[in-house]
Amino acid sequence: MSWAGDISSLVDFFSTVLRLSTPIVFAALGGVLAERAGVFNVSLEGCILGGAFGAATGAYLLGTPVGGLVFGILFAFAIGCVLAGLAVGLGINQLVTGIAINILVLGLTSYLARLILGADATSTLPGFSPVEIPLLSSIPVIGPVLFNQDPLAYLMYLLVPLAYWFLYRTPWGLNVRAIGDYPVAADTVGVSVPGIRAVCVIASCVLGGLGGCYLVLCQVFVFTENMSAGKGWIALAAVILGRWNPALVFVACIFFAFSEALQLRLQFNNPDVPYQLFSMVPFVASFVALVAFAGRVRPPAAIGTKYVRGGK
Amino acid sequence: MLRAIQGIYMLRPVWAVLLSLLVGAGLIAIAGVNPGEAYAALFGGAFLDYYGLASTLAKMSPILLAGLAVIIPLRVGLLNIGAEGQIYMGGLFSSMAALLLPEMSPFVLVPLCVLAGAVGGGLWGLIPGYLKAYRGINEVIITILLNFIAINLVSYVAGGPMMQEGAPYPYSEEIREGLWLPYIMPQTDAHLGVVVGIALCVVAWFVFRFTTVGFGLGMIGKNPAAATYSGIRVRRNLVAVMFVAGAIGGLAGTFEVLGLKHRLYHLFSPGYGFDGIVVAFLAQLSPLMAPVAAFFLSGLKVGGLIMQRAVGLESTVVEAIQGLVIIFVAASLAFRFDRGNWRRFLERRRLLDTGLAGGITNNSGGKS
Amino acid sequence: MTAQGLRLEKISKTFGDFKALDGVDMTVPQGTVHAILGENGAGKTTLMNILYGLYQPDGGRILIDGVPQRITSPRRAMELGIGMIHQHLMLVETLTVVENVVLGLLGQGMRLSLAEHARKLEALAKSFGFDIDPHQEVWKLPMGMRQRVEILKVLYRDANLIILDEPTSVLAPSEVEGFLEGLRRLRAAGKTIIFISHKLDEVAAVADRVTVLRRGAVSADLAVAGTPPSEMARMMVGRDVVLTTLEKVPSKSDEVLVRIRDLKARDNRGNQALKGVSFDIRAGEILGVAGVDGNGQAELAEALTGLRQAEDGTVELSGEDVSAASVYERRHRLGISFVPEDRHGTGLVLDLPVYQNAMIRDFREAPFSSGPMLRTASARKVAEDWVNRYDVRLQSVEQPIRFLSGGNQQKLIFAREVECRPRLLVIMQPCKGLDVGAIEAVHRTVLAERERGTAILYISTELEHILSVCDRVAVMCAGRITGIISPEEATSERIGALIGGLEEEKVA
Amino acid sequence: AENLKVAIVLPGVKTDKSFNQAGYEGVEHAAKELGLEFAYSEKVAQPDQPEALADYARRGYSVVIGHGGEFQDSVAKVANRFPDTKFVVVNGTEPGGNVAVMSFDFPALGYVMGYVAGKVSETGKGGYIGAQKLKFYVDLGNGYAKGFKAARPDGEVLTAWTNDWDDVAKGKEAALNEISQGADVIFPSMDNAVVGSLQGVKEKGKKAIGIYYDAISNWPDTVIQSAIFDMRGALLTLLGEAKEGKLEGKAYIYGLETPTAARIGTYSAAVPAAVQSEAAAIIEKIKAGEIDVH
Ligand SMILES: Nc1ncnc2c1ncn2[C@@H]1O[C@H](COP(=O)(O)OP(=O)(O)OP(=O)(O)O)[C@@H](O)[C@H]1O
Ligand SMILES: Nc1ncnc2c1ncn2[C@@H]1O[C@H](COP(=O)(O)OP(=O)(O)OP(=O)(O)O)[C@@H](O)[C@H]1O
Ligand SMILES: [Mg+2]
Ligand SMILES: [Mg+2]
Repeated sequence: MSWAGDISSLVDFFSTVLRLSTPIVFAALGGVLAERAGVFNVSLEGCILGGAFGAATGAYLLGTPVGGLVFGILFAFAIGCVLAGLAVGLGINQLVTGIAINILVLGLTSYLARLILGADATSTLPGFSPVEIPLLSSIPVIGPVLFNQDPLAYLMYLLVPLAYWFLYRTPWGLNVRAIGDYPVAADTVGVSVPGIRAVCVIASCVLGGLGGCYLVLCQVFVFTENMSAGKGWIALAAVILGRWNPALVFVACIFFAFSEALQLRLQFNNPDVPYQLFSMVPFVASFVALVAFAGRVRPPAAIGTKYVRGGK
Repeated sequence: MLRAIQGIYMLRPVWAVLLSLLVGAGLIAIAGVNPGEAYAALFGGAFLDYYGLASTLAKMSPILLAGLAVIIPLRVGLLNIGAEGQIYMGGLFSSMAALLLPEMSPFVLVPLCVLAGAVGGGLWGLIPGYLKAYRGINEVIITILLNFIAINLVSYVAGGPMMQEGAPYPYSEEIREGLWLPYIMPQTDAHLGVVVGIALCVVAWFVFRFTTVGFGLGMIGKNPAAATYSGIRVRRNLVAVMFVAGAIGGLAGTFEVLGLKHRLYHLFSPGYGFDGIVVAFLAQLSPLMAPVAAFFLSGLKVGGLIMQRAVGLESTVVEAIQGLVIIFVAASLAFRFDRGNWRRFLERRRLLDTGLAGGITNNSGGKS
Repeated sequence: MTAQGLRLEKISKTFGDFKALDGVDMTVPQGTVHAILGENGAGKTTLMNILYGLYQPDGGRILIDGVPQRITSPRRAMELGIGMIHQHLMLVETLTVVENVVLGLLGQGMRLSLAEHARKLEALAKSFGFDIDPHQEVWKLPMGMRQRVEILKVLYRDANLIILDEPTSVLAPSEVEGFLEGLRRLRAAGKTIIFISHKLDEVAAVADRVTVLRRGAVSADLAVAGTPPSEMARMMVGRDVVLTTLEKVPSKSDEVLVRIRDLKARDNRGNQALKGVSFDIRAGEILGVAGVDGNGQAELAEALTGLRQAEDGTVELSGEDVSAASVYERRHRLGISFVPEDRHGTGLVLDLPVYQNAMIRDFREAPFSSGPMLRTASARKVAEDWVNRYDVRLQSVEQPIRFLSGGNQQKLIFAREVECRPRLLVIMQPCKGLDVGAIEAVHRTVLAERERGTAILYISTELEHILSVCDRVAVMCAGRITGIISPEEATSERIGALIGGLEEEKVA
Repeated sequence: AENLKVAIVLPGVKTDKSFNQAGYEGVEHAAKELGLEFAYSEKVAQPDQPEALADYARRGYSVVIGHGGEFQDSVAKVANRFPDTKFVVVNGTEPGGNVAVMSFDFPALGYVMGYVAGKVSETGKGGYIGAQKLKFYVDLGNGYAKGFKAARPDGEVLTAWTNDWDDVAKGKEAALNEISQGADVIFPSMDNAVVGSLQGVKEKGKKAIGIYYDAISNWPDTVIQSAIFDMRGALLTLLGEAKEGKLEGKAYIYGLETPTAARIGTYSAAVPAAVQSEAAAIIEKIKAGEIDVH
């Protein structure tokens, strides 16, 4: 293909991949954390949207991207508390809670955005600008793609290994993995199932919120209603495609973003092929990858179920 | 006393709705509208008004069928997030049948179109069913992916090969009137779909409750190892169930096309598949409760739109209230009534009261 | 009041309308081994769960070293120095052995030092005579091995008061010996141990005192020394129990009903678990299969019943090769019945009521259904009849079977698998966790089937049971049958050698 | 006479800074100017559209507007149930009876924008981004491409369809992609997602064409000209006729000859004065029918 030959075009392409994947990676890491603890976090979609709204509001009111980040995290944190209270505390069905929260967040953010941002909604908000890392950024192709990024992208680089380390190398991670699989066993050795689940769910929502923050503060610098546009669902799919393992999930997100970027590219070279067919590419590619490479993938066994102590 | 508590308990979804509306009233008031008026429009409009009720029933058709498409596999242990995609495939296949098959008597052609829609949805359900049963691939991710694929496929067909010449929007030619589903309320959009949906719910209930097939399926859902042990062919049944569920989802799409829009539109389902998940859990996986839950949810959606029109409320408020209501109702249903606990609680109170009356508190329980 | 040790006063607990514990008093002095005996469903586990903070009592109090304590959670119990081995394994199957052991361990800081823990764990295991691989994932382990992990998990925590709820139910005799020796060492080190077991000889061997529970209340509390096991059994059940041999009429038929030749199969991990097994069973004969758990017994049973695809070899029933038959065909046309090892996971659907569990095997046939329709009323009637005849203790056949005690669940499975008049009955670990009364009932059922002319394959790790009911004993080791002998010739040395895989004998 | 009551049914949210917002503000504006009573419903999904139209008709609204081509069919169905109500389909194609359709001369404005873009472009490549291939947006894109080539016979216009009206991130990626292909004047025509495209163009320091309103006010360094399809003007004219009872079942198409409804916006300094006057001449020729923009 013509674009492949040209370095700057290649850099652009991989930058696109990275940009498209970052919010999904954040959300998917959140998904891993919640699902590993046994909670199906369908409300990631709402968390992304809520984070985006919070980021926009914070940046608008305080005038700095850091203010936006703080507000975004707080808003997602609040969503996390609601989800944790309802799905973990009260044990309401996780799917219903998640879907209802999505509806609620969609309504509420739009409502509040109209109230707070109002007429200023179109103007560009303050955001993060890319920070170039000396030396590293001068590596050909990889350098400008990976090391000339905004702070949130660097945060993402950090979070992936951190999540892996947390899950597989710390006692807390062990607790989380045990709870997601067989909560009774964890409970009988004194691990607080609802406590850890709640923490994981809230952290998961905050991660989703970071994805939203990235959208607003690093990518487009405005808030628009329903700007999460299905990314939460894609993150959920990536969690499963990556077998609940942070590193593989990261690869799955990159894979997904890659096919998305590729389909956008391919459109130009083939203007006669209907664009809807290209829109399918990322999904068909994931489907094929799943069928080709996934063996029997076992989700955390206790996912979706409420834990009640006692009973035989 | 116990009976009174039980009575209050039985009505808990009602209390939940009232409570959520109270919270919602705050939002409405901030938006500068009288909440009483707004709610009167919502409920009066959705359930008491002739046209509003018709709208509710028209909306109930896809929501109920999607709900059933989630309930049936869930009782067999599979989570079908893919009702949305199955709806699209149902719509696609049935409209292709209606537009492409040669002219013949509606008595033959209508069932053929419906069948085509069911098969379309069924095949879309068969894929995750097969992959789950024979390849062990998680059905949740497959159904999510298939949703996106189906939506784009319909967009392509409705905006490409089947698009009406010069149409301002991606939709197909109109299906001729002879193939439309009959209306059940004159002068409205309420069509036969909802009746079929309710009938299928009754059938599903009957099968699960009274037949050996249903018993076997229920066993797979509750303990697949035991089902294998009892000689049930688990894999085959999983595939079959996903086909049936997909077919029911396909019917939802079919009826949207043949009953309501009479064309294949792109993006014709605004997330009915996901409403189906909500219905399934609100109905607590009971096919008989599904119509009630679907009626309620459709009423809430239609009422929300009516509320917008009647008192000029923004859609954002309406959406927020819908989210609240669903959360509250789900919360109330999750709340379990334990007779024993209540009885012991009342008993302890009685002991305490008599103890206090007698001047001594000799609580034999002695819990510190 | 004892200053040191544990004291329970007037503990009671109600589940719904059912009084599981009714004013239980018990005293366990520091540094003793205290046994609790009782029928299935007597409330032993419930009492221990209360002590471990899993349940809250409805009344009564718990004193530890003389101080009243509220134990609100297992974490609190651990803080009080209490450790517990649960009757049902509490292992996370996807985690490795060492991960299971360090799960929830306090004072680990931020780093998971698995290698270090694994080393310590191996040393501990060795001191109890257990041989385990700390880095193996639990789902890959056979049941006996898992039970060892469960034991090690508690010992590793260095608890002061150790509760053992049926810790030895699937251990081999040699392992039990090492384990009991370990308990004595713990006692010598000043630990307090509460030991629940249905195996009276174990109790007699290690316990100082015993508390007997009947229907949620204490029926006796006495010193072990000087109390013969038969006396303990009588106090548990409330009547005399036949503990040793049941009288057997000699087998009548010479017809070889089941002929198995060179059967091979792989286990779940794909390892060769059956390496060519051959034997015959005559009509009206009980063939026992002894051996340490995990030597191919489960695969053998599954291959016979069709739940596992055999790789090679033949299974003949009355001369017909049935190797290719489906599970359904084997169960219905060929009359193979199966009492599985894992009654919760395979044999029952715990959420279904008792009468529906009664129809799991034959729900597609009369009297449970006619044509496509279930006949619920007649199923209830059949279930009630079985419940009466097999003495299944329950409140109603509408009760979810989850709430029956293990022995009663087992009796219902037996009723179901036997009432269909099978030709071949495959039984696996039928007495796991059963009290002496229930074991007797199960064995009577097995012998009655033998009487009827059924060929029976009786797989168990309990050598004593096998010797008391079987006509011939096959010993399995590493996927092979190392010998088939008659119970009379079965000296413990001979069996021990066979179990160890030492002796190869001509297949009968 | 009593007040004329007007209702508009919007398929999206009224704050999308684009098509839906324009419709909402158009009706609002016209209602204020003409003293009408008005109501709106936003985010009405396809299955609910017929009922929304019918309900307004039942509630006594004498003009009911379906905002978007997807209402064509619903209106056709509902209209014969309410012969006394006038229905308007924005971007509709089939007028008749009590159904009027209203739209803009998309190709003409597209042509002018394309001409300006072609003159400003340094690379000779323009970019057009649409969400979905709806007739009018295809027309707009074709007009743009034709105008671009008229200004630069060797030029070329890249076209991308994102398949999403509101996904800002995708809008941005589409723009960046076209830019990396060498396009330097981008014309995005989605809803919310336009913002993303403009953002991308701004970052890369390229130029863009605004749509619906004079976008230069928000993007002073980026937007060089805007295709203003002024719903306010258009609806004011249309509803003015309705108020006088003159609304007919025909097509109302507003083009360059009705500048209150369709016109060009403010030029940025990046467009040389010579180009501006050439464009003005082009507009006159189009009005006179001397250029075929289709
Ligand atoms: N023992 C086995 N080892 C490996 N794969 C197996 C085994 N048994 C069955 N399979 C695989 O599982 C699939 C289903 O087998 P089978 O033909 O028995 O299906 P079924 O009868 O529809 O399902 P079931 O027997 O579970 O009710 C086959 O494709 C086969 O590859
Ligand atoms: N969560 C529960 N809900 C209802 N009933 C229960 C529950 N747990 C136990 N039971 C009932 O309480 C009684 C005592 O059960 P428990 O498990 O303590 O018996 P056990 O003495 O340990 O028996 P086994 O020897 O079979 O282990 C049984 O009848 C059982 O059915
Ligand atoms: Mg089979
Ligand atoms: Mg017990």
